[in-house]
Amino acid sequence: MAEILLKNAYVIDPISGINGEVMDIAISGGKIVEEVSSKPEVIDCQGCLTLPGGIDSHTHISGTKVNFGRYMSPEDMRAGRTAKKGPMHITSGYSVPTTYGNSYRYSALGYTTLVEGAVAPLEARHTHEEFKFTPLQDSCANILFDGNWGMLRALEEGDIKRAAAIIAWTLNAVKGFAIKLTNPGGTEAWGFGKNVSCINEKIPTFDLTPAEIIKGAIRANELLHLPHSVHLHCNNLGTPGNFTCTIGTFGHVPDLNDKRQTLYATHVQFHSYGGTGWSDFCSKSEPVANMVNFRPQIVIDMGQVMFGRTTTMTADGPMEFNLYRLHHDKWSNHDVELETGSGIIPVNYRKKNLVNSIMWAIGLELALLVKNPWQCLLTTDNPNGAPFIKYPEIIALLMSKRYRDAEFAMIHQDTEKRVPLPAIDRELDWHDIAVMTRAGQARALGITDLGKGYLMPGAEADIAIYPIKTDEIDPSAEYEKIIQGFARTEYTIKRGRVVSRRGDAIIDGENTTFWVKPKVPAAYDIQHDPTFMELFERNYSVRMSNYPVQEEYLHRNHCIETETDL
Amino acid sequence: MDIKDVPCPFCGCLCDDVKIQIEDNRITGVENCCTLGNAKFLSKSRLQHPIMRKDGKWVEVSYEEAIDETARILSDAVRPLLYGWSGTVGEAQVVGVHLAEEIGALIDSTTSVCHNPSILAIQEVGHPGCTLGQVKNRADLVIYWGCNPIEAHPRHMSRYTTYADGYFIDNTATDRKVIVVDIRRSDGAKVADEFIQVKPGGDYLVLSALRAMVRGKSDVVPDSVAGVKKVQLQRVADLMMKAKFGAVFFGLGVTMSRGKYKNVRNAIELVSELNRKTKFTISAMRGHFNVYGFNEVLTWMAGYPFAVDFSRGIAFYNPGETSVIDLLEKKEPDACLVVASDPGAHFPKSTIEHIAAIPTVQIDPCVNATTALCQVQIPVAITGIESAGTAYRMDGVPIRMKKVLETDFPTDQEILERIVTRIREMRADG
Amino acid sequence: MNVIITFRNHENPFIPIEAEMITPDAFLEEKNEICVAVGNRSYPLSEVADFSIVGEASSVDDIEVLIRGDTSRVKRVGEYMSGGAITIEGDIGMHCGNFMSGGRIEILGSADGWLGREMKGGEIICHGDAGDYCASGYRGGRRGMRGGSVEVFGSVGDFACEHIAGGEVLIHGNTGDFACAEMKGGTVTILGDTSRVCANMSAGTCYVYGSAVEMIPTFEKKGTVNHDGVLFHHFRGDVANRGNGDLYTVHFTYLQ
Amino acid sequence: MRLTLSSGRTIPQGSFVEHKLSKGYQRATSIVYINHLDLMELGIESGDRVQVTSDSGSVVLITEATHDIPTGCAYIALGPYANAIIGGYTHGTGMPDYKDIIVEIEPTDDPVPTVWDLMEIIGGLRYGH
Repeated sequence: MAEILLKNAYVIDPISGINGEVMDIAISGGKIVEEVSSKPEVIDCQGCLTLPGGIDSHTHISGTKVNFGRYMSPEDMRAGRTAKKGPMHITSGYSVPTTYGNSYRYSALGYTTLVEGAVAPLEARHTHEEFKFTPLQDSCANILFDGNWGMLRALEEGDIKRAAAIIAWTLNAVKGFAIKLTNPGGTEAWGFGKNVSCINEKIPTFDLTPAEIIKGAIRANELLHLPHSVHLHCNNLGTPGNFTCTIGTFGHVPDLNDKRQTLYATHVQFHSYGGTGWSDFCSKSEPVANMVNFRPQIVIDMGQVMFGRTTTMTADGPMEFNLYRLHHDKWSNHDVELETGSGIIPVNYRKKNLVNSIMWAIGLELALLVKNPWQCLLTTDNPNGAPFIKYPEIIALLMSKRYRDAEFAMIHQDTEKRVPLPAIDRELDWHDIAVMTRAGQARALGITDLGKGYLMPGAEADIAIYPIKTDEIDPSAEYEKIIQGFARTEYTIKRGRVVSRRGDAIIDGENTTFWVKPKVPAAYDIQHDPTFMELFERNYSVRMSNYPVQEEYLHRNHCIETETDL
Repeated sequence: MDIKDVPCPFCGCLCDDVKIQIEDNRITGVENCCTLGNAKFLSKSRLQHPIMRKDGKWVEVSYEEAIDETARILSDAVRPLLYGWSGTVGEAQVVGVHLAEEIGALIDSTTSVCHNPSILAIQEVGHPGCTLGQVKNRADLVIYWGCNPIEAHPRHMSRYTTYADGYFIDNTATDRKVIVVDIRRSDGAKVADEFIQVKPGGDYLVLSALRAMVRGKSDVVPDSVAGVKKVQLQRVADLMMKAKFGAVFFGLGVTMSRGKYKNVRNAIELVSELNRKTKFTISAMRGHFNVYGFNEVLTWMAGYPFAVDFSRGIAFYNPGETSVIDLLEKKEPDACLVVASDPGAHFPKSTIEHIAAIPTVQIDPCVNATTALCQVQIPVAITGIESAGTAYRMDGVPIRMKKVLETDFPTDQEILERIVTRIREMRADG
Repeated sequence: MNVIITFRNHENPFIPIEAEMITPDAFLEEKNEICVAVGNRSYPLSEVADFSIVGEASSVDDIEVLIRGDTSRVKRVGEYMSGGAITIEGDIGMHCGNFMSGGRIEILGSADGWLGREMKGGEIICHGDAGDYCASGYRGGRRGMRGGSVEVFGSVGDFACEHIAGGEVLIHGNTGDFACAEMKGGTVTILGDTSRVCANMSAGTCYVYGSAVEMIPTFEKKGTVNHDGVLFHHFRGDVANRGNGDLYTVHFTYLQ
Repeated sequence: MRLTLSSGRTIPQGSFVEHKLSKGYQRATSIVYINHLDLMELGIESGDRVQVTSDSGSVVLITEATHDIPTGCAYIALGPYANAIIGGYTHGTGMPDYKDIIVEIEPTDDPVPTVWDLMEIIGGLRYGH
């Protein structure tokens, strides 16, 4: 593999404690090294901002639900079509682009690692198929356990170790990365068209509450020593007054891991709502952010909403149905037997709409009110809050009070009475942004050991070089330059190769899929457990032997083996 | 030797519990399979060599010559059409999409003549669906509308619905009601608790009436709608609303009859409406074992499930214009590649006349009706028996098809890759 | 400015020509080379047609384009046009006047499918028949035609005015099946007969001077009204869709 | 006699789908199912041949009597015989009218063509035999 020497890079690398040093970076064999041989390819960065490759810790880019979002939306497809160009294949789509569209556009933004936020294990094979055609980013799949009958039965019996064993078997079988809970208990209730209201209500079918599922999954996760924590989409997404549910959930989270958080709560914007209905709907970002500030064991991501058309998609089937009843537009639903649900509807977030305006403010507030940027990561829950191509605008909003005020003047005028945003003066700096878009993600996902998220020797050579000279821009005033600068890298380097140059992909690429394999003692190998086998035999519509994702689907991959406490 | 849990490469049910007995690399027995799957597993006839038409006669040729000729035909074409795809796996379909993109072709699948209207409807109103196991475990009301599972998907009722054991169903015989809606009293209708006989082309009107009734607006509905008495409609609407979990399955009787996708749209909107009262899902009875897989592959690669025109360098989609029947009826294609399907047996006469009139190549293991219409046929391994790969069940669950027999025949994927390579070589040579 | 474009007979007359660049707007910019696509090849317009330009124009409304020859397979003429005029002497291919926002298109022959799809303004007059999806929306569409007017002197195919949300359409002849399906606004007048008209409509107004066969059974009868000196049955619906549209028809039949 | 004809899948048609040139497939796809009463009115018996003609074409088929289809209707397995009378117009949807085709039916003594015959009529060339 070719060697590259980056000269005069202005580096911000929070994990390594580097905050704005001009330095050279040597790359060989796909990794950052101390030095290269005599004739590397030299790239003169000319003092441009150089960061570790971007990592999206919660996005929807591959799999059954995402593809159905494309399938049902020809109007979205025609909104973003590009022709074949060099090694770039054609792309279609705006809010749910084709796999190549996702890959090229993320690469142009400097992103090199993506976590698909919600994968039903029964359909994981599909996600892996699409990963192959998302060639410019490494990928991981969060696996849904919110309605997993095997796990729920074990938790009901109070057998955490058995629950952990079932999780371990499933993650290994479907080549998944982490435990995802989406509206725990709610997706099971949705099997008969119901939902759960909050964390202390009993769910149908199993003698459990959502709180018990969350706590059980957290303990199982730590027994398995998984790299990432439990990744939670709280109950009650999108409903006025849900902040109490969110805070209540956070209150249940123990601090069990000294390397990372114990709970990752995703798209918290959608879970920080006050009011008793839509008429008195308001922001409760302050109490939620305060809770996070007091509990270092929690990391959240924003789930920022940006104005315009997009497509919402989540495993939270009942929530999507409620959204459908509000919008009366197209609605898709896809329940997955014994596991989870999902729903999709298109939405248009409008500045003239008060609720949408408040949602927009809440996401920003969370990022500005959570004191420690390592605890609040930048996402839109792509494409739920907005397509990821809006990230540069979000960065600019966080760095510029003036930009926020200019935008605030455009939105629904009553917003001011419902949100604290206008009173928040904080402006994030370059280092904060580097944390919130890569370093924080790497640490939260537990993949720094794999060389992700930093730029010191030993790290994967995943690097983004932006046409930004930090000493020449006043972010507070020149927010347009922030947007332009982050919208298109000069170079995106993936595993030691320049994959994208000024917005165009220049090679085909070959991604790596990261997956976990907890080392489970024989007594906890559930594969041959008669009760577990019977569950499959009687209730699934596929044979147990056809369920695991075969090696053929992995292509290039990295298996993370973990020692367990079983 | 026995091989267990083999997925069946016949219909969209993709039953994955088939047991195959093999002796001397031949299938000698099949268990758990239906008549249709059995016939496929036990089939022995196939084309042994590539064949090409020369001077009005069929002659055997080498793979190399056949691939050369195919590459030449496709390179020269101004409006090439790549059609079929439902009888092969995703790994081959991907190569097909890349080929279409590279040569600026039209690409379409058998979807065009089966559930194309379902997709158009879903694109207007979405799709409240679920996996088949969800129906098996929960549904206390199953409605087959314009489809006949006994003849087209013989194990659908025993694996997923009427006769399947379900977690929440104590007694399948008494706790699960079945309604059949059709223009004729099919075999399925004979085992149903309620049969609704609709006049041909009347499905849309009946669905509208049911939607109004579910909304509590029975008063506007006339005494009889498309041959169905209002009292029966009211009884059925009540059954639907009282169900704990209702599952509608629909087939070609809905998609192919007058109004096409509007029929499906109305059925989906009925189901969406019912979700305000109880739990309801709706699912298309997809035909070929991997017809849904092609829709998935083309969607993640080009953004649309079928009928894509790459001729302008971007993906353009408009069924009715870029779909196979319309293209052939208007005599647009000047070359055609048929993969893993048999338009000769399934397309209207006027359209296959055009296939016969232009240079057409078929990639298929067997001699079929399309054979007569081509210039070249390239035999391949039988997908799901002699070659492995991914297929998507009618509910979107992906299943890996198995290779249970050894063969010297190349796979669809290999042949397609060789064609792509050959086209690139020809272009490089000018 | 007068532009005359005469399409020559093509070697393979069945392969459509996509000519979205033929709009008055395109001729306003001198440097613009007009290209067309024939299948997967692209050519300058001169490759498939003779054309002459006489006079000058200071605004798009000064430009008149006359199109002659065999144009029945020429697609997307007048797409996105914002002003001026196009006259087509013969038949025209699909998607004529897509997304048009102003100006006038007159077709002396017949039009193929998707005439005036998603149009926002301007005027289309078709002296012959129009194909399927006249004045309609696009796949997955929520809103079809939003403004302007379409007049067809002959008959139209199926799915006419599907998803229509605004503007006016006048059809002198008959329509095919499912005219005005999913109608959300605008006014459609059908002087001939129609079938399953206004299915699933939510708003808008439709007049049928002939007979509405296979009436959708979920419209509320509101009595009779006089309009334009003719006695119409007034229906409100589509009740199945919580609709509140108005359908007026002189005759109607149900499929009982 | 004027009937409304629909085509669709049947078990025999599906079983022979890998053997399109076999007698079994020909048999399975060339039967037109008609109500007993309509057959009586035609003055023929189940198994007799009829010429079936639509706007798009004409073909000879073998009748089979049934009670499962209402009078005025007819049913045929999908396949090359049905295709001979199905038109290529799709109403702009991509889907031709495989159902609800208006056909004229009259008794005939003409033979039922083979699948190869049907393909050769439209310019094809049979393979083998």
